[in-house]
Amino acid sequence: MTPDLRVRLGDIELANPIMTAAGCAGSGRELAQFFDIARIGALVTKSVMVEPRAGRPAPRVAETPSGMLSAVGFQGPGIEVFLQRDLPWLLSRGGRAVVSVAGGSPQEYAELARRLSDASGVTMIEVNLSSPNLAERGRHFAHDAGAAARVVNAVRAKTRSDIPVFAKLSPDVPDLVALAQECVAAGADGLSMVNTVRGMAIDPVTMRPAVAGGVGGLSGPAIRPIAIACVYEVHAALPKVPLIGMGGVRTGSDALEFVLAGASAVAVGTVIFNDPSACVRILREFEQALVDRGVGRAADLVGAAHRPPGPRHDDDHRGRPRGEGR
Amino acid sequence: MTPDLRVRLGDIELANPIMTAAGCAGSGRELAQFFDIARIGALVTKSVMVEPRAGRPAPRVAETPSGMLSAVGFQGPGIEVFLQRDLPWLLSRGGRAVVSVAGGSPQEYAELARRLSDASGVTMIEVNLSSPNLAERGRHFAHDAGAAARVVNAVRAKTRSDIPVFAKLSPDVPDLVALAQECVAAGADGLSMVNTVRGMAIDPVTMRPAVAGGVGGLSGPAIRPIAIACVYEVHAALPKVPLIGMGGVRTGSDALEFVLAGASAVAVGTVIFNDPSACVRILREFEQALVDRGVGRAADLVGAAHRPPGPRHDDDHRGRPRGEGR
Amino acid sequence: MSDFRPVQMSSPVLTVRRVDSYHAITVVAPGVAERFRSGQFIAIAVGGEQSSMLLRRAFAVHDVKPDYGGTVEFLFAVRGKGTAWLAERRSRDLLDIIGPLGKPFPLPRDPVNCVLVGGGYGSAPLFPLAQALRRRGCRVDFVLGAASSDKVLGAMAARRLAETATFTTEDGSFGVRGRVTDALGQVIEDARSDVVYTCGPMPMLREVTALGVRHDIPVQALVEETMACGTGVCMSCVVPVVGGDGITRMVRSCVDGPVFRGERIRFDDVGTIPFDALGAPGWKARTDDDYPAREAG
Amino acid sequence: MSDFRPVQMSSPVLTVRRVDSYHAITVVAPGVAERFRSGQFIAIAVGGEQSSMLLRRAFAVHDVKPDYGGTVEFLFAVRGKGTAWLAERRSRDLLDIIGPLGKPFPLPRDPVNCVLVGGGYGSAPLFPLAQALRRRGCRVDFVLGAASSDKVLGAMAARRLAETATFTTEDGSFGVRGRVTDALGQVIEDARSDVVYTCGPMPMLREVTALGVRHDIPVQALVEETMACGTGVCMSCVVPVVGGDGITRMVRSCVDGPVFRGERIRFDDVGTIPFDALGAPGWKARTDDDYPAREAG
Ligand SMILES: Cc1cc2nc3c(=O)[nH]c(=O)nc-3n(C[C@H](O)[C@H](O)[C@H](O)COP(=O)(O)OP(=O)(O)OC[C@H]3O[C@@H](n4cnc5c(N)ncnc54)[C@H](O)[C@@H]3O)c2cc1C
Ligand SMILES: Cc1cc2nc3c(=O)[nH]c(=O)nc-3n(C[C@H](O)[C@H](O)[C@H](O)COP(=O)(O)OP(=O)(O)OC[C@H]3O[C@@H](n4cnc5c(N)ncnc54)[C@H](O)[C@@H]3O)c2cc1C
Ligand SMILES: Cc1cc2nc3c(=O)[nH]c(=O)nc-3n(C[C@H](O)[C@H](O)[C@H](O)COP(=O)(O)O)c2cc1C
Ligand SMILES: Cc1cc2nc3c(=O)[nH]c(=O)nc-3n(C[C@H](O)[C@H](O)[C@H](O)COP(=O)(O)O)c2cc1C
Ligand code: FES
Ligand code: FES
Repeated sequence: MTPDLRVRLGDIELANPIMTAAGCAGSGRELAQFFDIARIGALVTKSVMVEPRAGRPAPRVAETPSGMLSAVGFQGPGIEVFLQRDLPWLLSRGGRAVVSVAGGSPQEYAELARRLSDASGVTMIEVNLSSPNLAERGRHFAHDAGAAARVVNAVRAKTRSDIPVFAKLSPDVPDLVALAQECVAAGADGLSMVNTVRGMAIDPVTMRPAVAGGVGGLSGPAIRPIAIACVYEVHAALPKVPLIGMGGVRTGSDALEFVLAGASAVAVGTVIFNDPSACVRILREFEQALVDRGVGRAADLVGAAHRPPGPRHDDDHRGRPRGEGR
Repeated sequence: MTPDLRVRLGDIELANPIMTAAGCAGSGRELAQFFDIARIGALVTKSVMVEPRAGRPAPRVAETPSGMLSAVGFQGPGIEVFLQRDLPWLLSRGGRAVVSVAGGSPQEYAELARRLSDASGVTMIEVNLSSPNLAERGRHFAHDAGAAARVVNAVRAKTRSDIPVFAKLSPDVPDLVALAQECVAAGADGLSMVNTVRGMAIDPVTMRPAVAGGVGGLSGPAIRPIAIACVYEVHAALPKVPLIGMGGVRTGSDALEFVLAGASAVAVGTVIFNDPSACVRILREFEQALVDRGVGRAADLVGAAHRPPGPRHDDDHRGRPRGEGR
Repeated sequence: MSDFRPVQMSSPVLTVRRVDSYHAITVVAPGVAERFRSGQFIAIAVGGEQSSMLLRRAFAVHDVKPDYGGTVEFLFAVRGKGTAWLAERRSRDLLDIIGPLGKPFPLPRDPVNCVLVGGGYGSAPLFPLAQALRRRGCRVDFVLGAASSDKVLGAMAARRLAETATFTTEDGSFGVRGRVTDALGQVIEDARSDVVYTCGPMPMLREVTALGVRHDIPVQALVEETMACGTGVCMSCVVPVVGGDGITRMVRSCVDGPVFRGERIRFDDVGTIPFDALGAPGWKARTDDDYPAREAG
Repeated sequence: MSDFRPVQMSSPVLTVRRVDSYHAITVVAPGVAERFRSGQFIAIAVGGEQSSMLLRRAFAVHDVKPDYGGTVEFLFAVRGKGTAWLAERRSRDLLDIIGPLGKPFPLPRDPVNCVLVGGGYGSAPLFPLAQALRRRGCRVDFVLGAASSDKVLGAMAARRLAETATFTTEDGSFGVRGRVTDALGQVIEDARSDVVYTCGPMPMLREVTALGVRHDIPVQALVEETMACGTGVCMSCVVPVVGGDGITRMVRSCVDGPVFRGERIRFDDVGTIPFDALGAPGWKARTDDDYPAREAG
């Protein structure tokens, strides 16, 4: 029996919970060389801005243990080209398009929302709050619950009512649960977690920061435990709010971990750089994990790790179920 | 020519910058089976508390990509037994003893400081601020700059003047630099950074949190970029304050990264579990790294990554010095 | 004492083979082999220098031979990422191993009757033990169990080494259908066993210990709590054990064990901190007088 | 187009050998071999499934053969953790490779005179190029340089394939003492070269390009900017390149390159965002009219 993989994110339904993470899959064109992008739950685009952006100077990335540091700086063609070239291409291949947006002010976010609402075929808007707030000397919107709420509010106001708006949060904020609550109060239909973690590396040869600009965003399996803690905590505080979990998903079992912690869908980012077919492989492994556990519906597992321990847990205390296979 | 490895931490000098991280080397007895503990800069003990502590239930640890989650809960024998049994043993082997202390109130910390000052042979006291504040429903002292400052103040007041007091900070705080400044203002002679990062894992078999109690501390190479960013930032803000850097040091090159970021000494934690001889291996590799770079004094490299880019950096822009070896 | 301390070494793999449904790896490790006493284990770093897996994996020593200065064999089932990596090793690869670790099985001074009870791969450490006991003139009986016949480890060797060898499988595919404890009582009576040695999953150790108590004979149990370092520094492998002074302590199974008197392990409290354990929340130091002497949990 | 798209495959290692001071690995990779055109590269995952190294390593294809359905050879110097791991591979190990990636060297329609200039392992992609050029009846001359003689790659093959082969070493241990650019001018004149193909470190590409400009012949330069994915999704490998429209863009060297017209690469601005690049801070969309046409950086 094939498990039912459909999941709901607010008012929309995805065929399965596996998505790409923003900025790690372009707009789908490159990955389509390796698999049929219509097969995954959705493709989340690189964050699009109003104007074209050249991004940050190279070196932009550095490898770190089980992770990477990056500072790409939102390089992209701007909303105009995105709507003319990238979105139609993605839709023509049958992809579900979640469009990530980034701006320097609530007004810019609102303009992006308006233009995406005028276009057709956008499944969801993901509001990347880890973008520098021009009015606040470049502090990220995510670091100020008030500013984040204003952005979410502006986007929700300009977005067509049938397009859900998800706010994407970063883990290094003073109080994640409070930020999550503010975003939901401001109209977010759901939350995406997590963006990259602040980090740095020094190149031991040049003796200088390894990525130009010094600080970068840490991503990949290294941060998975941080991301899981965020998803778990926010799901505990806001159990009705749909979450998209991400941060270091490498296997179907990792995706399952996010679902158990409270995510309704799971996005794959950095691991795509290692394995361009990662999303379909992870989807296959995730499905197999459900089969192995005799679980008929993926949706039933969302937040299962929060349930009071059953007899299985009790067993665990007496030496984990590792006796099983003996 | 063998490089001069001596480093200063406030008023004391260590023979070399490599130390153990608190809680990852016991009080030295187990590691002494693998190498001569007198050879490393100092041995930092497991955080000692006033009373004996049973710690947290098992499972206490889980492996994560390039890291681990732990929730040991300060299991230990209490200060009495520590002073009678552990400290004398360590000193008898010629080890430099940095004693980490943890308590539930500033008074408990103060009592520990007093008793350690009465004993002889303590090189330094490291104040572990990631301990639950009993008066604040278990919130860590490190999460509240005021509470942290009260603890540091209490410890400094009761500590013999020739023993430096270092405050150990955790990376997940709202404003690390502000906390660092508060601790220094309260009398800390230096800072140790970083303690573990909040994290969580779900066991995909039991479908429950992998570590009893849910949340644990993430450590190991996975967090190194986070730790480097903390050291770099605090050194930039407080260039005169000596720092002990830690978080995922696995090789001599990693230790060098911390020194370049601004640490005067470097502690090795989780990697000891992988390689009980890690400290001496890292010391050897670190020394070799200095030789390879023609650096005569380790102390000269402290914070070198902050210096304005020289011609070497310029070279870097034109394609890194990777042409060198061709 | 310093002669018994563990060594860390880069050991070449000599052979990799299958034993029943297990993988068996023999490494050349003279320092480990010469120090080894039965019940001790080794801890292996997995995945190489750039591995994302930092924690060592613990394995019982299944056999020690004098060849090449000293070889050590361990057996394992593929369970997770680390054992999957180990299963791919080939001869001449190097393994970073530490051993021998932990306290060995205490051996009886006199030639008494010993019954050795193993579950699954938990049987592995019982084979060098059986040899040591035989050298001391002890009678050895084996009771080995597993879920199914392919998981019963070392049936041939057991028959060769022991007076009697009884096998149990949960699915009845080999020997008696059921668990080791379904057969053990009879063996103890028939063999007039004086002591039980056992290794296997925690629930099995608990049942075997209960049986030993009922027959009034001591049980030496080798526990396998999750370990991260194997050397005593991480504090991850704790089990609540009652000391000679009647006080329960959270002891490290890697250095204070892995072998404990079964009656002293508080099986029902494994995975918890018993309220009366030394240093438990609310625990207060008591004088010896007002602390009730207790011998078993 | 779809026939040219890269494939991802688990390729068995056929042979591992040393070529001069480099390691050479040949893998069986029919899909890659049949699609390959010179100048394209492959990207390899390093360290296995539990590797802590997530980023792929890019390598030029040095040779393609029809054996076993198609084999691909690449050469490398051990530089960091990933190449150290690769150097330890043995035959029959599997490598996860993607290829062929990137845009190939454009080949001349007519049988013109081509000079191929390589620095260190940067010479590797020039050998399949030389063969392709020879098949088209082009004259091929080689100028290969390195720091020392042991790092000059493929001197024998160069002599075999080319009309002339000139070697330079910085320490003078082989051929002309100096850099490739010290010898290149003369070769261009002697051979009446019509086009330069080059690969090597960025500073060398810059000098070679400058020389090409001085001799008024086009330069095709294969750049090696730090890459993380090789497939175009990570945006790490950008280089400022002037387009046909005169606008500078930060282009991905993995998919828009790695081969570019040398004159279009803004070498002096590599590692920066030129102020006039499309989307640079302060950049404003301009009409075609008020944007000065520029052809070279
Ligand atoms: C003293 C002792 C002796 C052992 N002897 C054997 C033996 O002879 N043969 C054998 O097959 N297995 C034995 N085990 C269990 C063996 O250590 C685990 O099967 C192995 O660590 C699993 O590693 P993995 O990477 O496959 O699993 P993972 O689940 O990926 O391991 C993750 C982490 O959990 C720890 N862990 C997981 N399962 C266990 C376990 N059952 N016991 C202890 N730690 C665990 C690992 O050490 C590692 O740190 C023994 C364990 C102990 C403590
Ligand atoms: C198109 C192209 C073709 C190449 N062809 C060859 C070749 O034929 N032979 C050869 O020896 N080398 C070649 N290189 C360079 C090769 O990719 C690096 O030497 C290799 O990635 C270093 O990996 P490492 O793990 O040893 O070093 P590390 O420093 O550990 O690598 C860390 C990260 O930086 C990247 N990186 C480091 N150095 C380079 C570099 N010089 N270029 C690009 N990325 C780098 C790695 O891909 C990795 O993501 C080529 C690079 C490119 C872009
Ligand atoms: C190179 C790179 C570029 C990214 N670009 C974006 C982006 O444009 N918008 C965004 O919301 N997140 C961006 N992210 C963050 C990812 O979407 C994701 O939240 C994060 O990397 C954690 O997931 P991972 O560990 O699976 O990569 C980027 C991450 C990387 C590594
Ligand atoms: C098992 C374990 C126990 C620890 N115990 C303590 C402790 O008692 N006191 C303390 O200040 N830090 C403790 N730490 C934190 C380490 O000292 C160190 O700050 C952190 O692990 C980061 O370094 P690492 O990545 O090298 O381990 C502990 C860490 C681990 C993994
Ligand atoms: S396994 Fe680390 S203390 Fe026992
Ligand atoms: S290497 Fe990733 S885009 Fe070029």
